[in-house]
Amino acid sequence: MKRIIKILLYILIINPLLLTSCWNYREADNLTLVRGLAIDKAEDNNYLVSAETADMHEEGMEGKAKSVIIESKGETIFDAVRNAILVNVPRLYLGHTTVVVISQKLAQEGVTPVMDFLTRDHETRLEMHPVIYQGNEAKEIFKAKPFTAEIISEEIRDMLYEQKRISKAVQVQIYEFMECLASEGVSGIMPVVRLEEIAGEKVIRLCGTAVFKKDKLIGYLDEDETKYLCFVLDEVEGGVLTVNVGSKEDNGKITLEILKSKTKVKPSYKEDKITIEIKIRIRAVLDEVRTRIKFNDQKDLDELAKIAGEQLKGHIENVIKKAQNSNSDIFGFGLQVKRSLPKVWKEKGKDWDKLFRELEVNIIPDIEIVHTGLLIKSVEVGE
Amino acid sequence: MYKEIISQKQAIVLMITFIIGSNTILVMGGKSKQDIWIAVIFAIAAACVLVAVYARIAKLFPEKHLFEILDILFGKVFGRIIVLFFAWYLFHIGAAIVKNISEFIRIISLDSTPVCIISLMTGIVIAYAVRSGLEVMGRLISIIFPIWITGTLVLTILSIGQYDINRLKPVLYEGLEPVISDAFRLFALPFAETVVFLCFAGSFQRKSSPYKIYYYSLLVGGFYLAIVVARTVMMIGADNLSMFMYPLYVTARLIRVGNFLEKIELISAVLIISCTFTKATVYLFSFTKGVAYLFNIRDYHRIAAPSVFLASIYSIPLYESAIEMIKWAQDIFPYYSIPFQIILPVAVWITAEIKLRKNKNTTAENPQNQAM
Amino acid sequence: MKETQTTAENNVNKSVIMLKALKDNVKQFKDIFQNDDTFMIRYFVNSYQSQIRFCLLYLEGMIDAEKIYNSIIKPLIQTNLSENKTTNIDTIMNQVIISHKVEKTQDSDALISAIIRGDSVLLMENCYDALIIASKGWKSRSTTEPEGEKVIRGPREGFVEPLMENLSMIRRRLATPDLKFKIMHIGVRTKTKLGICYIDGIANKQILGELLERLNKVKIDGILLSGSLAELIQDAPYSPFETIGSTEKPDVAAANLLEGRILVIVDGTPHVLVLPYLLEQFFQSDDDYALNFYFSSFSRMLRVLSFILTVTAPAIYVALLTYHQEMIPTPLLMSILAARQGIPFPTIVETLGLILAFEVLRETGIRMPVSLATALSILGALVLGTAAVEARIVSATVIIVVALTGLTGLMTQKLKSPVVVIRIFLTILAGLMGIYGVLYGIILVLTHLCTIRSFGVPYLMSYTSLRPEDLLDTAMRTPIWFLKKRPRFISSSNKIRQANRRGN
Amino acid sequence: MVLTSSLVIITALIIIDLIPIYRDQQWKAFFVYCFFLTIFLILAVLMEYNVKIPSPAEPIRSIVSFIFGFEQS
Repeated sequence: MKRIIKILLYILIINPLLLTSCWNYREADNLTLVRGLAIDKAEDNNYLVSAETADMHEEGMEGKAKSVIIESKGETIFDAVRNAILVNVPRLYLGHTTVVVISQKLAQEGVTPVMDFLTRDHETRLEMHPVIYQGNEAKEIFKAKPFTAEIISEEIRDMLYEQKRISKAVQVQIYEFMECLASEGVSGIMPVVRLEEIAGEKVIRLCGTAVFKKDKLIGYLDEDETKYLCFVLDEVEGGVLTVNVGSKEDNGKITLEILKSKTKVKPSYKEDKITIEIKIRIRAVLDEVRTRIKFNDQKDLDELAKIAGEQLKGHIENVIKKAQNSNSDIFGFGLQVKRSLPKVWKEKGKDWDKLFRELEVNIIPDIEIVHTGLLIKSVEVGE
Repeated sequence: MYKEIISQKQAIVLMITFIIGSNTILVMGGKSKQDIWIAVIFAIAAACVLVAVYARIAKLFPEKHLFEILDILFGKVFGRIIVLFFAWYLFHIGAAIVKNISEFIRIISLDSTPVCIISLMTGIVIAYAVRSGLEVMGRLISIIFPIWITGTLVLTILSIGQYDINRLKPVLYEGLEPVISDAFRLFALPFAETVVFLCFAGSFQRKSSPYKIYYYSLLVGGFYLAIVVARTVMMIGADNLSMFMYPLYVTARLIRVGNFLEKIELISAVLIISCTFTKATVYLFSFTKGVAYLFNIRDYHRIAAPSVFLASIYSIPLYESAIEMIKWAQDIFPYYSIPFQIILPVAVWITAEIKLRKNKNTTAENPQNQAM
Repeated sequence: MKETQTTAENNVNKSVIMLKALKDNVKQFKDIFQNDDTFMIRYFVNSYQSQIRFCLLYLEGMIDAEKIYNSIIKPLIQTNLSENKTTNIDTIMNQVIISHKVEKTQDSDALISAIIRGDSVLLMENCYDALIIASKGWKSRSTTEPEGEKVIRGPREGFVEPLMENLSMIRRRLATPDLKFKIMHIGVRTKTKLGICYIDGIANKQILGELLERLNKVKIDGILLSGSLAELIQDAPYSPFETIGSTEKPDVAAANLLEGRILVIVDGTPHVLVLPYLLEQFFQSDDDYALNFYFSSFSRMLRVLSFILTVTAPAIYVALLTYHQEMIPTPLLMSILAARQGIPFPTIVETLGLILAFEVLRETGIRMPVSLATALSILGALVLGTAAVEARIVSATVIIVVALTGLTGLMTQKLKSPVVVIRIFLTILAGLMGIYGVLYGIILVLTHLCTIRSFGVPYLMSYTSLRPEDLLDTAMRTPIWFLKKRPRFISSSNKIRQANRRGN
Repeated sequence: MVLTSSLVIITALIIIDLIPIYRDQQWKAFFVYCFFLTIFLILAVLMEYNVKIPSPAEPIRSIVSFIFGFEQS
């Protein structure tokens, strides 16, 4: 009896110890920490994936990260990611990826395969930021010289976070883009980066928005247009509004700083026609006056607000025109129609493409200038 | 063997967790898209009717569990046959929930671990809980529940900035039809499953009311589910909801507060698993009780461990893949459960009413049966 | 089991049959205490009646010489017994001996154990009876503040080894005739004295009955420590959790009595057993009731939190670092990675090894003379820790994690045995299945905690009843006037502990 | 893998559960226990050798579709 128990105990205790082989147990130091991915399409229809990894090394008592670029090729994106093992020993670990740079060429062909990979894999994260690279090959982006962070991907992410203050780029995450892809009546957008040369060094610059139709890239908006797009999307959290005043020759410009902006998009249906009404309410302060015109009392400010509103309206109309021309509903007007006028959408939703082209958009800006800064008068130059 | 008793509060908490249970894994998506929360509310309304039958049965036979009731009403032989079928149902669904848990764990992170290890580990935990008996289960759930509630509240509060109420629009875009078909599924999946509780309704505290237990937990659990699906839709949109395999888990992945608090989905995974674990425990507990009753074993704790392990190993070949599992739960399960969730309880109820009325006429007094 | 029976029989064989002749009787005692040099035999004669011979038997070292001199020998020699014609043992007992406790007996067991316990036995010529005269006297430790249960505000008195002194310390605090002491002897050889102490009308009779039943079942050679008795009578003997508590402070003991608990005091141990003992009591401190309730609630929550932390911290660290790297914030992961560069061991081995090293340090710290403590802390913390990090044997993060574990573990000292077991158990599970292993482990531990009972009272009673009033004195410490009722199950009928608010 | 871990569990169960049942002479429980353990073991062996174990999912699916007469979506 005792002997049997001894044998049983042996099986019970020794076996589990032998069984605890690796499975998913992986040492963190056997992983290559990927911070950013750049995805290109090579000539032979294969994918070229460049991963920016953080190589950890210790300097004195503190750890430092160094950016190391690993390139690999494969028939699919995941194949390419795994093929990196051939180049670099530890496998690429995508759990900490923040930015995915997609080349312009690939985006023009369609981003569905990229999106599928990024959402299906359990390692990759849905809150990554997809970015379109305006240029030849996306991997070039990692050749840039970062200013603040050691790692370029982190720099791009920080830039995307920081731009909130100026609202000149959109901040999109994978799942939001996926939602745009899946639902009808809205087209996807992504921020765009490109390399620029400053003082002999290549640096990254955010430059506007990429416009998609379905999953294909069809065009770009520049920074200013992006700002007006943000007004429609109600994503403005700050930034400036320049107003031209006076005559053209005078070239007088007044800058308003936006404190708060709220946009309401309201579609209406009358007499077999869909109209979109956009109400933009902005609270701003007077920040810089580059003109001789004086603002000395409330009436002047009201006047200025009116002018600013008119100009804002004009700019936004231009952006909408541009979108209508390329037939891509980046503003989600269709979705708005579907949400507030489901019956109409059911009838007309099928040919929204056509309707969008001729959509009538009413913009009602309402700008309130809260205060004029520290000066109650404009700077007066003694004449 | 002394009689096990759980208090009314513990029973309510157990049932709430049971209702929420695997629905946190097997969401629910489906045809009704952004109207899914309406489907949940419809399902609650429908379940309210059926639950009245369950509670009535529990009230009519205090201190008796379903198997004994079947015996009293349908006789030794026929009653046992029904018990056999019912035990199979409990075993099957219990195994399926173990499969849910192990597939969930496997897909979200332990992808190269053999699934049998995960299943058997789950089996160990459930077996220990079942073996310790109902009272322990009642106590265990009253510890897990507050933790679970706090966790869920924290997750909800943290994600509140990412809600967009516009994603719930348009309401009833496709009409009522898909909503009702989803409501039918939701009715069968969490709400009507509470029929399992009849297997140990006899252990409810004497002074507690089965009506209270059933309705409290149905309403709290149900509305919680409605809020959860609405929350999920508000966060990721209806299209993403039907695309992702585990939408609830995905929403937790997206939570970000400032630049420092992110990637807290593991908390969500832990909450989901502990909830589903409770459901599996309830099912396999009832199964063990059924088997013990079939073989006239007075002390069901004795055979708890092998019954649970049998279910946990049988869960491995039950479905080929997670997709099949989810499809099965959505398409087949509601129909498969009709005999057990609707026909059987209703039959029991009608027979019981008739028999008791007859008894009343003959013996005129029977304090237990006059309780209602 | 068999062994104890034979020893019991041996004892029975060695008995004294009281005879008439003094010499014969003394000889029998001599036989029993042969080879014992402390056994003293003192013959003496009354100075007036030289034919009345006495013999006093005692063990040297156990008696108070003063008492024997003043109350036994002096009166026996100096009293004029001749005045009394019928001098017998009764007159001596009633009229001569000046002692508070005299007993006449022929029972050999009683006589022998009286000698062993430090009383003296007086034999008289031509008499079948003997007198047991109380003469105990030995030095015991003075009461000091117990090291294990230090308080900021509160009595500094602590229990000492002798049973009776401990009983008196309790009695002094509870001046009620309802306070009952029940004396028992346990251990076939040691015959250790036990005092069972409870308040009649508050303590639960069922628990008391259960306790007596269990004590009667104990058949053992000897009990020297209250801890080993606790192990013999507690529920869930295989559990790492203790279901019988202990305290060294009379005020804590009195408070427990007032809650309806029962004390078992073992002679020779200053640690008084408290039962039924529930998990929440590990997190309560004497100080809580003396300090402001906001502060005590906070520190009580801190204790619960640190218990959770000390049990789970290494497991979660291992799980996160080896299974769920995506969960760690990127900058933190990067610094962990940098620290782990060049470490030869896998994380799990590293963590387990360091936990073990920490336990070694702790154990040495307890067993070591105080004068070496500084040397140990320098050696352990400074030399070993720093050198190990510098030499790249362990990473700095593991050291931080294990140090945190150790620190939080010190907060709930009394729980250290389950803490160590569960901590290692969870860490291994974390290495097996990541955070899911930890979760499963925690559920297993919780289930186990729900299973165990202490004398019929569920171990987690107040946490699991889902009644808000049960949490008033567990998760937090509400002001004392909120605690109107005694804990359920523990006390029997008398539930209300105070009148309305604040002594109205 | 299945077999080894199952064997570990079976051994543990025998030590913890089955021997006490045998001692208490609860024969009904003992036989049910052994019966379940045997099925458990058989399943484990079959799985170890990659034998396909019939799942009730498919038959139930066909029965349900037969009774309610709907097409698979």
